[in-house]
Amino acid sequence: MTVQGSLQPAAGRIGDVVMSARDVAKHYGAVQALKGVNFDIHRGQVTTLFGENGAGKSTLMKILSGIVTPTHGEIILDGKPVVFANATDALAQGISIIHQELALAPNLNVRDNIFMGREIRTATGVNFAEESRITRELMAELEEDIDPLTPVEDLRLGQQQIVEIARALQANSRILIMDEPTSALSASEVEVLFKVIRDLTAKGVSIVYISHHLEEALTVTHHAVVLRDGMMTANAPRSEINLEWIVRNMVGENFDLGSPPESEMGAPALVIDDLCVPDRSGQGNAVDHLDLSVKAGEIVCIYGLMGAGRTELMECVAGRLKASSGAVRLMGADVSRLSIAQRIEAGLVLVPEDRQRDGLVQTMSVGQNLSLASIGAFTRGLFTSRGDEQTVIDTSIKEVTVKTDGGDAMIGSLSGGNQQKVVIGKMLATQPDVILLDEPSRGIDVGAKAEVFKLLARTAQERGLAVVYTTSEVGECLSVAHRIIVMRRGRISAEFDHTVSKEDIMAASGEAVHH
Amino acid sequence: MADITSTSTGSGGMNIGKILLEGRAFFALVAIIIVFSILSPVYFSVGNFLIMSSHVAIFGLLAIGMLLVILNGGIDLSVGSTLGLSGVVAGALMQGVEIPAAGVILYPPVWAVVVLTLCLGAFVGAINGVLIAFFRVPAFVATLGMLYVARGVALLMTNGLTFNNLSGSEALGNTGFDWLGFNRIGGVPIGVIVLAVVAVVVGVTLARTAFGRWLYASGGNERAAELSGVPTKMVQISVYVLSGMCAAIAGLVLSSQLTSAGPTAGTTYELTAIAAVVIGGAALTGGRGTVRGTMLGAFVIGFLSDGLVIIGVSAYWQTVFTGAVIVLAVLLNSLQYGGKKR
Amino acid sequence: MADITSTSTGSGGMNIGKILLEGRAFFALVAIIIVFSILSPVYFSVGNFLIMSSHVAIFGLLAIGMLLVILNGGIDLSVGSTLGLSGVVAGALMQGVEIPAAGVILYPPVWAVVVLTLCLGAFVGAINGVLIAFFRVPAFVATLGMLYVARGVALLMTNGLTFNNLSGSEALGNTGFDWLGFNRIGGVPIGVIVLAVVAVVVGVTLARTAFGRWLYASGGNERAAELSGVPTKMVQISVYVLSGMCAAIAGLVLSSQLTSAGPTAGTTYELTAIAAVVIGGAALTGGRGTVRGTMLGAFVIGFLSDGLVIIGVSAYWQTVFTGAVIVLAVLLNSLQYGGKKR
Amino acid sequence: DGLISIIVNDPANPYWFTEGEVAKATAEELGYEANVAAHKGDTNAESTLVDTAITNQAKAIILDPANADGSVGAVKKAVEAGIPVFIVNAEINESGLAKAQLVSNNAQGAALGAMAWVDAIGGEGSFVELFGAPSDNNAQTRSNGFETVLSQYPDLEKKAQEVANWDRTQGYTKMQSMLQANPDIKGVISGNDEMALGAIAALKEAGKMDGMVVGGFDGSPDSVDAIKAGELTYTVLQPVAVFAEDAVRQADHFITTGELKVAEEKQLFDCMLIDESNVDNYTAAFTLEQ
Ligand SMILES: Nc1ncnc2c1ncn2[C@@H]1O[C@H](COP(=O)(O)OP(=O)(O)OP(=O)(O)O)[C@@H](O)[C@H]1O
Ligand SMILES: Nc1ncnc2c1ncn2[C@@H]1O[C@H](COP(=O)(O)OP(=O)(O)OP(=O)(O)O)[C@@H](O)[C@H]1O
Ligand SMILES: [Mg+2]
Ligand SMILES: [Mg+2]
Repeated sequence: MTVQGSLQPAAGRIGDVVMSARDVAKHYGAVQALKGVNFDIHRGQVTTLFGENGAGKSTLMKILSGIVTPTHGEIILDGKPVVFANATDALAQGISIIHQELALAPNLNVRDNIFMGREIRTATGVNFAEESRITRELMAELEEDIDPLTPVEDLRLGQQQIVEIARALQANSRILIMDEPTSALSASEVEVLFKVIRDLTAKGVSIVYISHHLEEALTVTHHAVVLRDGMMTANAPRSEINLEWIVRNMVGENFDLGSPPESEMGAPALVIDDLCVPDRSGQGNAVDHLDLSVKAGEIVCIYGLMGAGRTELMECVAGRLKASSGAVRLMGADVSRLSIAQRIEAGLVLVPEDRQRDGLVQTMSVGQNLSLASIGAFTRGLFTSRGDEQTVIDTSIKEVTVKTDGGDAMIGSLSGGNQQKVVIGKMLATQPDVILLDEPSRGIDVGAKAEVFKLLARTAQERGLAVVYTTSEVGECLSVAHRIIVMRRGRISAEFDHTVSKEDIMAASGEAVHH
Repeated sequence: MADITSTSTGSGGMNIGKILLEGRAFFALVAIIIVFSILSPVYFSVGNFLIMSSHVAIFGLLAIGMLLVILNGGIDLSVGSTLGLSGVVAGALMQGVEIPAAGVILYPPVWAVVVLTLCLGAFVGAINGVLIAFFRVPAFVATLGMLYVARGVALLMTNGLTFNNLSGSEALGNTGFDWLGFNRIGGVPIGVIVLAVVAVVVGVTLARTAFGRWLYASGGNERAAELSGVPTKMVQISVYVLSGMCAAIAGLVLSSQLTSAGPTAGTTYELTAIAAVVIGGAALTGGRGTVRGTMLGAFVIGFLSDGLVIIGVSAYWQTVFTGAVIVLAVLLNSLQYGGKKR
Repeated sequence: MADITSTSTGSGGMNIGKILLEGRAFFALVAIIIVFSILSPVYFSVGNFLIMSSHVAIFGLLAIGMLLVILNGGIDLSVGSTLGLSGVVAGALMQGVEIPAAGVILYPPVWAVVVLTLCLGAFVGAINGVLIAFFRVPAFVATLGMLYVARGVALLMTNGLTFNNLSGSEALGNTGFDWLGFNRIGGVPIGVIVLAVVAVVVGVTLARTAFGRWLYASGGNERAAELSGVPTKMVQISVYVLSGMCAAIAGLVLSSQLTSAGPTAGTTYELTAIAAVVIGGAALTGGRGTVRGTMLGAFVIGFLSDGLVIIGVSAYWQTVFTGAVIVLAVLLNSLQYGGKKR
Repeated sequence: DGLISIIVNDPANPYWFTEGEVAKATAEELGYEANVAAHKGDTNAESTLVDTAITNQAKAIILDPANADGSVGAVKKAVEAGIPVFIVNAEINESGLAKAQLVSNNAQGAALGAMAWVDAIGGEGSFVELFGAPSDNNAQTRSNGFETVLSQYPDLEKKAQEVANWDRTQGYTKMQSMLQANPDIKGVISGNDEMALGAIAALKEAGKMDGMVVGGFDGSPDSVDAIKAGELTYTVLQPVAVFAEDAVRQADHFITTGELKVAEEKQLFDCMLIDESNVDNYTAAFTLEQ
C-alpha cells in the first residue's frame, strides 16, 4: 500500500496544494534534523505528519512557520517561492502554529497571552475590551469555561494547551500548523478540537496536524505523511492507509508494547492506606482517601484523565508532596514521614512526569545523570571513586540500553526516548524495591515506548520489582500491566486485570467512548 | 493569586484581596508613618512629607528604571554610576563647552543640557542593552562592568572634583538649572513632580500599551514572547535605555537640588533602587511588578530612613533597620508568590 | 559543549579544546603579566608576585565562597559585610572579653579567636541560607538585607571605631594573631597559603565528594536533584554557611595583615568577588564553574589592579579598566555557553 | 533647650567620630538636645540630613561639609529656612552663608608636618606619597602643603603618589605595590593617619620598617600609639576637639544673643605636631595638653 511513487506529489494534485516544502534540509551543527524533505499542504484538508521522536517533524513545521530558516531548499506558497524573515512574517502571510512546547507567559492572563505580539491597538493604547470579547468568543468556540483575565499559571496543563490553540485560531490564518496539540487534552477536549478542525477545513483552512496518538490522529486526517530520520518515508491519502501502515513506515516494524511478564508475585511491597493529598488550591483533595497495594514483581498501571490526581498520588508517595492524612508503607515499614532521600534509600523511587523539569540535570553529562541518585554506592570514605562510578554508569547504560558511548556526552545531546531511559536508569541504579513512573511514555516515540515497557517488564520479572506507572493512553494500559487501576477525581473508580477491554477502562475513567 | 497577577498588567479594577496582598508595602508605609508620628511631633506634617518625598524622588526615579529592567528579568547595577556621570556631564555643559577649533566657549541653554544629559543616559543604557541582548552577556555582569566604567569616566572627566555653581548666568542665557531643584509648583518640589510624571507615564505605558504587554510577556517567558512576534531584543534594549534615562533624570534632579555635581554622587544607590523594587512586590525573576508597588517601596525606604534621622537614631541602627526591612518586606512577598526562586 | 562542561565537575583529564576554552581567564592573566612586565621592570619578580598574591588572597577567599553560592544558582551580596563584621569580632575578642558577672576580662588565645570568628561567619551564612532555603526569600534580597545588617552590627559593636593593635601580648597568652598576616612560610605569605589550602580543599570537595556532586546537580536543576535524593535544602544552606566562613577567613587574614580591624573593611568587595567568579567562567545560572577558573579570575583582577598601581596609572583609569576587563572576560564566557541568560 | 543637629562625615573614622562626640557633649552640657548624623561624603545624603534638621526645627546645624562645592546647596537651604549653620573641619567654597567656618589650618599643618618629615629623613632620599579622597579639598590642600616644603629640597625625590581614599586597607595594598615599584624608598608621607597606618602594616610586612620615615596627619589615637611604638615618625594633630567644641559654643552664643561671637566667618585653627617628644601630652582623643 505504500506508494513509493507518491514521494513526489502527483502532478494532478498540484492545484490543491497551497504550500509546499521543496527539498528542505536543516543542519544543527553535525545533527542533520532534516535531510531534504518534500512536503505538501493541501487546501482545506488536514495533512497529518507522523514520525518517531527526533524524526524532524517539529523542525519541518518551524521552517514552514518562519521560526527556523532551512539550511537548504525552498518554501513555495501559492506556487511562488517565499522566504520568511521570522515568525511574524509568516503569520502576516497567513501561517500560524501551535507549538509543541507550550509558548505562554505564565504571569500574563489568558487574554494577554492570546494577543501578545498582535495587539489590537487604538490611539489610546491597547483595546482591552475588544480583546477580552474575542477571547471569550474563542473560549466559547472551544467549549472551555475560562475567564479571559485568569492568569495562565493558574490553569491546568490542558487548559493552557487550549489557550495555545485559541491563540492560533485567533490569527484567522489560512494555514494552521498543530504540533502535538492534544498531548495534555482530555478525550472530550480532543473531540471539541476535532470539531473545530472540521469547521475550519470546511471554511477552506489548511491544517497540518502532528500527534503521537496515532489512532486519534487518523480520525481527522485527509493525508498522512511519515517522516523518519529526517527523510520522508511515505505519503498517502487517508483512504489508502491504516494504523499498521503508519507504524511500519515510522519504525520499519510494528511494535508490540509487550504483555504482562510471568513474574512471581511476592508479598505486598507498597501499601497505600487511606491517603489524602490536598489539591493546589488547598480547597479539596487531589487524592481522596485512596487505598492501594502492590506486590513485589507486580506491574500496576494507573489510568485516568488529566487532573485525575495521578501525579499528586505519585509525588506524594515519593515524598515530594505532603499528605494530609493516610500512610505509605514500604515492605511493611511506614515511610510516610521520610524525606525523598530517605525513601530512595529505603527502596522507593519516582520517575517524574516532566523529564526536562524534574528528571534531568542539563548541565551534567549522561553518566553523571545516571549516577546522581546512587552516589553513596561509589563513595569510599570521604571521596567518590571514579572507577566505581564508571562501573555504575556502564552497568546502567547496558541495563536500560541508552544509545551513548561511555556516558561522557552531555545529556542534552540525547533524543527524548534515550533521555527518558537515563531517568529510569538513574532510579534503577539505586536498586529500588518499588519504582513509580509518572507517564513514562509521554512524548516519546513508539519504538522508545516499546523499549521502555519491555524494560519495566524485565526488571519486574528479574528483580522482583514492584512497578507502578501511569498513562493517558488506553493502549498502554493493556501492555505489560498485570493490573489496571482507573483513577477519577482522586479516587480509584475501577480495578481490572489485563484482560479488560479499552472501552471498559475509558468508561470507568469518565471518558466518553468515541466511535 | 488570580487577582494579584492581573494587576501586573494594570487592569484598573480593585478589590479587597488585591489591596490586602499588594498592601504589604502599603501597610509597611502606614506603619512607618504612624510609628514616627508618635515618636516625633514634627514628622507628621505636610511640609515634612513634601521634603521627604523630594528625597524619595532620587531613589524613586532610579527605582522606576530598575523596575522596567527587573520586569524584563534583568538587573541594572550601573544606575548609581550613570546618575553620577549624568550629573557631572550636566555640570560640565553648564560650565560651558570649549570648542578649541573655533576658540569659543559655548554655553548651551538649560533645555539643551537636559536633552543632552538624557541622551547620555540613553547611550549608557544602550551599551548595557546591546551587550545583554546581542552579546548575551548576563545582565548582572554587563551592568557591573558599566558600574565601574561609568564611575571611572565621571572621575576622569572632573579629575575627582565637583562642579559648582550650576545656576548659570543671565548673561549667558543658561539660567534656570536650579529651578529644577529649588522651586516648587503649588508648594510641591519640582523633583517630586518629576517623579510623579515619570511614574504616571511609565505606569500608563505598562498598563495600556503594547510595549507594556511585550515587557511583561518577555519577562514572563522570553521564548514564548519571541515566538508570538514580540520584538524581544528591542524590548530588552529599550528597558536598559529607559533605565539609563531615568538615572540621567535622577542625576539632573540631584545636581540641581545641590546646585553642584560630583563624580561620586549616587554610589551604591543601585542597591537602594533594587530594594525599593523588591519591597514593592516585583519578582527578580521578571514579569511581575507594578509602578505603584515600586513607588510604595521607594517611599517605605525613604520615609523610614528620614524618620530614623528625625528621631535621632544612630546611623548604624539605620543601616541595620534598612536591611531588616528589605528582608521582611520580601519575606511577605515570597509567601505571596509561593516562593519563586531568585 | 561536551568537553567544556565536563570540566565543571572537575574531571582531571585535559585536552586541547578544554584548555583553549577555559584558557580565557588564563590567557587574560598571561596577557596582563606580559604587558605589565614590559611596562615596568619591577613587575616581573617573585617578590612582587607574592605580594600581589597576598592581595589576591582576600578577594580569592571571598570568591571561593561566592563560587559555591553561584554554583548553587544563588548569589551572596553579604560577603563584604561579613568580612568586616568578622574582622571586628576577632578584634574585639583579641582586646579581651569582659564578663561583668565575674568581673574578669577574658583573653581568648588566638586559636579560639579564629574558631569563634569562623563560627560567626558560619552563623551569618546560616541566616542567609535559612531565609533562602526555608523562607524562600530570593538570594539576592536576603543577602542584600544581610549586607546592611551585618555592616550595621559591625559599626554598632565598635561604635564605628577601629580595633587597633591586634598583636596581643605575651602576658595574656594571646600573641600570634599577626603571624597570620605577617609571617611567611618558605617565603610565601601566610595569606597566600591559606588561600591555596582553601582552594585545594574546596576544589577536591567539588570534584571528588558527594557534596560536590550534589552542589553541581542542585545548581543545574534543583527539582531533578531533589527527586534524585539530593538533600537540596541542606546543600543550599551549606553553601551560604561556607561562603560566610570564607568571608570570616578573609576577615581574619585582612585584619591580621593590617593588625587592626575596622567596621567598614570589605565594603563593595562582594562585587569584586562576583567579578572574579564570572571572569573565571562560572555561570550565574548555576551548575557551571570551577575553583581553578575562579582562582584565575581573582588573579586576573588582582594582578591587573596592582599592575596599574605599579606603572602609576591614575585611580580613575583603574576603575575604568576593571569594568572593561569584567565585561570582556564575560563576553568570551557568554560565547562559550552560547549565551545563557542572567 | 532646643535641638542642635550635628552632621559629620563618617563616624567609622575616629577623627569624625570625635568631632561628633565632642560637639554632642558640648551641646548637651549647654542644655541642648543633640543629634549626630553622618553623610559619609555623599552630598545627597548631606542634603537629606539638612532637610531633616529643618523639619526637626533645629536651633543650629553644626556641619562638616561633604564637599567644598557640593555642600553649598545644602547650606543655602538651611540658611533660607532660618537655621544658622556652623561649618567645621572643612570649608565650603562660598562665604556669607554660614555663620562661621571653623577649620584646622590644613596648609599650615601640612607645612608643619612636611618640615618635621624633612628633619627626620635628613633632606635627601626618595619617598612616596599617599593621597586622600580627591573629592575632598583637604586632600589637595595637604598635598600642596607637602609639595611647597619638599620641593625646596632637590635631593628629595618623590617616586610615586597614589590615591588611597583616606582608607587603611587601601593604604596597605597601594603601599605594597609601590614598594614593589620602588624598593629603595626611605620615607612615606601620607595625607592622613589611616593611610599611614596601612602603609606601616605594609612596611612591617616587607621588613622595611627600620629607618623608614612615615608621616601622618590628623592625630588619631591609633597614630599616637604608633608613634609610641616607634613606627610612625610624627602626626599632625588637627585640633578637631577644640573647634568642634568651639563651634557649638559659638552656636549657643548666637542662639541666645542673636549675635556672632567671632566676627570673621573663616576661623583657622592651627595644627600641632605630635612626635616622640610630646606624645605623652596626648591625654584624650585628639587632645594635646600644652
Ligand atoms: N535547536 C536545535 N539544536 C540542535 N539540534 C536540534 C535543535 N532542534 C532540533 N534538533 C534536533 O533535530 C532533530 C529533529 O528534532 P525535532 O524536534 O524536529 O523532532 P520531532 O520529530 O519533532 O520529535 P518529537 O516527536 O520528539 O517532537 C532531533 O535530533 C533534535 O535533537
Ligand atoms: N505546575 C502546574 N501548573 C499548572 N497546572 C498544574 C501544575 N501541576 C499540576 N497541574 C494541574 O493540576 C491538575 C491535577 O494534577 P495531576 O497532574 O495530579 O493530574 P493527573 O491525573 O496526574 O493528570 P496529568 O498527569 O495527566 O496531567 C492537572 O490538571 C494538572 O494539569
Ligand atoms: Mg516535535
Ligand atoms: Mg500527571
